[in-house]
Amino acid sequence: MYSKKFLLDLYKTMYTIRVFESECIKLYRQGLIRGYYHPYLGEEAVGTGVCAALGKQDYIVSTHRGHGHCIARGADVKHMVAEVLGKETGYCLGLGGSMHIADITVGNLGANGIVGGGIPLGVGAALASKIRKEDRVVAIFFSDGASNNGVFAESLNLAGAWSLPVVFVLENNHYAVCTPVEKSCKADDLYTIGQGFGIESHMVDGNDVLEVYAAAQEAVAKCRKAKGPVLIEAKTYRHGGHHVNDPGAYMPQDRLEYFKSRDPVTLGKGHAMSIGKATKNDIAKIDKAVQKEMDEAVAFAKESPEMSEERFFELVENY
Amino acid sequence: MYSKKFLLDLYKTMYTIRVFESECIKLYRQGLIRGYYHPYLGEEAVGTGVCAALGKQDYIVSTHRGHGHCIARGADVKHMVAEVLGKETGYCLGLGGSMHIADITVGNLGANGIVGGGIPLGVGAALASKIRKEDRVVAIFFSDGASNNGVFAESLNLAGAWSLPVVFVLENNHYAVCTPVEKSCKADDLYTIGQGFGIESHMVDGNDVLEVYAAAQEAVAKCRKAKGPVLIEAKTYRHGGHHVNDPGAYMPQDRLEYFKSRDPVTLGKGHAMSIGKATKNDIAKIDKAVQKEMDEAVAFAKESPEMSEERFFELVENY
Amino acid sequence: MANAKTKAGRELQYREALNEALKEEMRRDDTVFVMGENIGERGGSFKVTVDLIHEFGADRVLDTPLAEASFTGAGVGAAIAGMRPVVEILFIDFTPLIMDQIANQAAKYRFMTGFKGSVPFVLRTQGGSGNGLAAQHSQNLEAWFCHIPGLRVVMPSTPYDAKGLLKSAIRHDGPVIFLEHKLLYQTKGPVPEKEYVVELGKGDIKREGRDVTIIAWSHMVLHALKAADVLAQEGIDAEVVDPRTLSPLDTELILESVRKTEHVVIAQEAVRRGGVGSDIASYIQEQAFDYLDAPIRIVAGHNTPMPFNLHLESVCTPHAEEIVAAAKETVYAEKRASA
Amino acid sequence: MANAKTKAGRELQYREALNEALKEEMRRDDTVFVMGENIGERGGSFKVTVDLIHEFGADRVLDTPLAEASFTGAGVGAAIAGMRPVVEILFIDFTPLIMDQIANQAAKYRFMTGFKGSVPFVLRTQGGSGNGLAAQHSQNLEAWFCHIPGLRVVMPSTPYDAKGLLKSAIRHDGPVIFLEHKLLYQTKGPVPEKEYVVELGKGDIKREGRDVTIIAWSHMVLHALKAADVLAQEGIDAEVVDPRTLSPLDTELILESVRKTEHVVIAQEAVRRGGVGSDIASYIQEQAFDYLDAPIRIVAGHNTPMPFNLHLESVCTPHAEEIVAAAKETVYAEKRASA
Ligand SMILES: Cc1ncc(C[n+]2csc(CCOP(=O)(O)OP(=O)(O)O)c2C)c(N)n1
Ligand SMILES: Cc1ncc(C[n+]2csc(CCOP(=O)(O)OP(=O)(O)O)c2C)c(N)n1
Ligand SMILES: [Mg+2]
Ligand SMILES: [Mg+2]
Repeated sequence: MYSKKFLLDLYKTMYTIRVFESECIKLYRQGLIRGYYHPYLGEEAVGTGVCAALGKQDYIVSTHRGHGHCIARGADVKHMVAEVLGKETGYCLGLGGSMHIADITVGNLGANGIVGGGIPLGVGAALASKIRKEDRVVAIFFSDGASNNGVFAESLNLAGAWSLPVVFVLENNHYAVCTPVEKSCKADDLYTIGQGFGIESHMVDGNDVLEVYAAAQEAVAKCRKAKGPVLIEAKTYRHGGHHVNDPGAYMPQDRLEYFKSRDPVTLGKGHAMSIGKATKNDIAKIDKAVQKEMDEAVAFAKESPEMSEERFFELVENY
Repeated sequence: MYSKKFLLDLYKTMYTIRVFESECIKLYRQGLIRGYYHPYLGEEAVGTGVCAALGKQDYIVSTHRGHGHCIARGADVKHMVAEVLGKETGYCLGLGGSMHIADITVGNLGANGIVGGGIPLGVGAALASKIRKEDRVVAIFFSDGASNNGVFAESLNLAGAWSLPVVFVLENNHYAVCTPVEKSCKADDLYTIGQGFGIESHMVDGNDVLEVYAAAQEAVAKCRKAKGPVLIEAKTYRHGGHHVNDPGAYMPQDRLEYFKSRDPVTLGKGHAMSIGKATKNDIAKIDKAVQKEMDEAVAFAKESPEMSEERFFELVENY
Repeated sequence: MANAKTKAGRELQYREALNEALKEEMRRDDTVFVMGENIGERGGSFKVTVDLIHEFGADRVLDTPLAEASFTGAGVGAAIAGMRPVVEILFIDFTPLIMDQIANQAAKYRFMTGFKGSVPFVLRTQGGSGNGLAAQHSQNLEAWFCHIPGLRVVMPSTPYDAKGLLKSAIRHDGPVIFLEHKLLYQTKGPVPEKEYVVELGKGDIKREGRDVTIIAWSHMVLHALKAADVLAQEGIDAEVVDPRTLSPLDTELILESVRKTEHVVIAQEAVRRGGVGSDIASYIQEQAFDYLDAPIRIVAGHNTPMPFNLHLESVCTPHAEEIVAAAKETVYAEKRASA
Repeated sequence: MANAKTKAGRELQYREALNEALKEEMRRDDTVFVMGENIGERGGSFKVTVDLIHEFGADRVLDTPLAEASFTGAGVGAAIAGMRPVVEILFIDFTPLIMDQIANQAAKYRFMTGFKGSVPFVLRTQGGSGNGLAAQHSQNLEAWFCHIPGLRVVMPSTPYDAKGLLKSAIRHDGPVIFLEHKLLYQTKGPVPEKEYVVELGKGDIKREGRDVTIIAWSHMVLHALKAADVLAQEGIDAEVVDPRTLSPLDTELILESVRKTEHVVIAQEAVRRGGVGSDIASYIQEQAFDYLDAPIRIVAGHNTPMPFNLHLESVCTPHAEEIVAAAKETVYAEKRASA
């Protein structure tokens, strides 16, 4: 049912995220990236599957762990690397950095340094769509930690009360920093929170891009028919600690192994080859192209200038 | 199973609330009470049934519609009237008023002018009980409007994650000011919100004091065995508008009639007479005593002094 | 002076002027919409939004659930997506619930996105002590908003200013905090029939005078004008300056007045510590140091939560008398000094 | 001077001093407990709570869900019920989420209950710009808390003060906002082995001088001391006053210094508009008007959100150089005036 091209595109997106994070971690370790850096490694299938189900006019709302969403939504890695390096050629002119990366031109309303802070923004974008009778759906990404926060419940309820076209994408990676989800919520699964508010809610394997895609596609279709919102809980797992400097020693080795054995990038490659009949060569070509694009992006970002003080003061005058 | 005395006590409490509100509405109309005044008329069975299930050591957390909770928890109406009149003999020396009435000596942690604002305070009192290994349960009152607020979901989840001895009492009177509950939440009932967070949740007829009592008693018992929290949704209805100055014209006449036909005070009287074999004379004695106490309370409050400026500045020095 | 422009016109209540501003802007621009608690059929607790639902329908006049943080955030998100929402929070006392969405999201979004996003968002709310509403319904929190770069903060004192400034606020491309006062809603004043706006950031001389500058905003302007009348009887000619917008502040207008009168009283309803009055005083002493011959006096609310008891509420809220006393002190202090 | 008392003692890091204060108070009083995000095994992101869980167990060292408003409120409720909670919010930038519980509940509870309830509650958090943490992790919001009657606001600059003040904060019977700085955690200073407390509301002269008073708190004290060294080389003898507690403010200590030096620079990391510096300046000009021969200068953060780019972050944050420049301006302004 899925075409080879489609499956390879999914793979390419996931692999791009994988390479982006790996390269940036190196840059971080070299001291070239400052501040916090939260890699999306291990969660690539969620952002990729959801964004594949969206149309051009749609919006996404991202999180502090947002590079994957940004790439899946079609950002140019050149401007992403530049941003995390604080360069003027970055998406936010180097003023935002990793935690605030946004690309409004393609409908990515941005990452957020406040966990949960973006959720109501997404609800508002959906409200705008409804008022203007446009056909835009908003996919709001957030994780288990954010699901403890009141702003999530409020937003869910608000979207429900107003039947807004929102797909709530709960990326349950089982941790908020080092706090395991079992310690922060009594419910066995988190999608039941949506049900409690009367909202259609599903759970999927967040490491399988096709499962995520199928659920997202259905949810998006419902939203377009004014049958939203829909909540999707995607179970997944980080491949490392909370941020680059966190070794994640608290993550039980066997669970980590389990999730790594179901690595979303590898699974996606498998789908492309088994369902899409892609060849090793197809994959190798993609891998090479992705790596090249990334190398170029890093070079571009490194060479890019920082914003001058003059330009800065010009910009912020009367802010 | 319920003794005559017990049933008459319940009736007496409910009738006291009824008389208190009725007399204070008169005082309000005379211009003697200022600010907002939110009567508990029609909801008497909820506070009464819940408080009857609590022990002396337990706490309650009240709301802006808090006179009923306060009375049910054993307050002296003298100091209540004095408070809503702004007199120094009031529970809060006249500094709090209706929206802040509290009686900490009997474990009423107070009303709140911020809808939902008291919910986490109650969770904290329960946490204190758990840390000190005391046997205190906290009953937190709030209504459907507050259930839209994030602080409710957060608190519910927190109490769940920590297995705190909290009974969440959702007084669903179907309105937040004039906004009907159907417009503010997609779920048919509100107790399902608790279930979504993995918390034991029930629904009861909030106009029947015995139904409320039974559910509360069971919930309190669970909390004492560290099996809390428990959420109880009690369906009820105001007998008038949101506050004294709101005629409540938006409340459909037939629904109001229906709920008035199931008036909690009348139902409670019926229970005392049918189950408890109380006589008309028993009831009449109570009615008379309640009215007398109230008349005395009004006289006391009217005669009481206001706080002097001197005393005030003394008190607030270094606040 | 605004009043000069509008004499002989019709009079409207402050709340009617606001209502008219909303209607006009909603007609002019269909991206403008309003939301808040019970603002539809009920028209809001202070009746600012009456009838809007009949003209513009429930799609553009939204009654919200009791979820301040997220409906405010939804307003911010709608603004980012190209709408011009006007969100009502019933009491400024409830804004502590929405400060993340205001201070971290709305105020910073444009900056954080490298000036690519914009947030044409208006928050309307009201504050101040009134009629026994006690500690959680009587606050003045404008200082919080002024401290956050990226926000405009507006506090009109007259129906004329209220209408003109609300229209400007709605047309402004960034977030504007529009603060009304519960005791002003029923006050009346001239409002021309003809379309007009009042520019953000421009103060207004509400009364000209030579001897002392009284700086006041929102409801305190009324007390300041009363004080000026009393002072006039004693031969002190007070100038009443109403900044109208607190951020950005019309420092030019203020400094001009101060250079003329050389005496300053600032009257704010908010408590003294951390109030906007301190800010204004600190600018004046910095910029007009050599003009001042007596300290700037700040008349402000008493440093406590607001008591419920009516008399004590009044004791905690500044009135014309305190302004008069402060003005006399500063003027006579100087007289003594020069004597 | 605090330093004088402690010379020749051991040195601790600021974070170690805080950790020790928590341990000592938790040992002394078993109603004291701590809660926050990842403060147990992980010991908190800034390592202030390390090891507490091993000594005091998970009942008194609580890792919370990511629900700032309600776990803060739970702290307030526990305090009302007789405990002495110390709640950690990871960044002051997240306090906009908890302001209802702080400003409307904790700060007002005692007052609203007619002085019958009490709220012995400490909120620990940290602010300031650091190392490229950008707009939502670099703010200084002490002014918000100072504006709310009922709160004590503490901002220690040294390990000695941090420990002594945290102990006092925990013992205080009302809510205390205890504000740390991300760049101070690893700074070292003398901390006696012997038990001591630093009283709330008492400032400290961090360096004595005759020519100009530099008022600074938290991390800015370090810049002020550096500035004083530079000024000394130019023959200007600066006194550095650290209020330590911003509310209540030790106005006596400040005024005494001002009366001596007659020149004032206030250095705050927060943005200028609405900052505590304005407040302090407004008091000084009111109380010591006749002592001032030049305007009080306020050195403050640039009026924007914090940029991510490191160089621009530094540009937006005040340093010793700006303090030096301001001090020279005020001193020379006076010299010019008297010449
Ligand atoms: C409101 C808020 N609280 C706390 C933090 C600090 N913090 C940053 S990420 C994080 C964990 C978030 O967990 P989760 O929502 O599960 O997202 P994940 O990191 O798993 O993607 C925390 C506590 C924050 N940035 N914002
Ligand atoms: C946070 C907050 N938002 C709004 C209000 C204004 N207000 C006071 S009572 C009320 C309705 C509350 O509805 P509900 O929780 O159902 O309580 P009920 O009045 O039905 O008892 C509103 C909106 C408030 N006091 N606090
Ligand atoms: Mg997570
Ligand atoms: Mg209700």
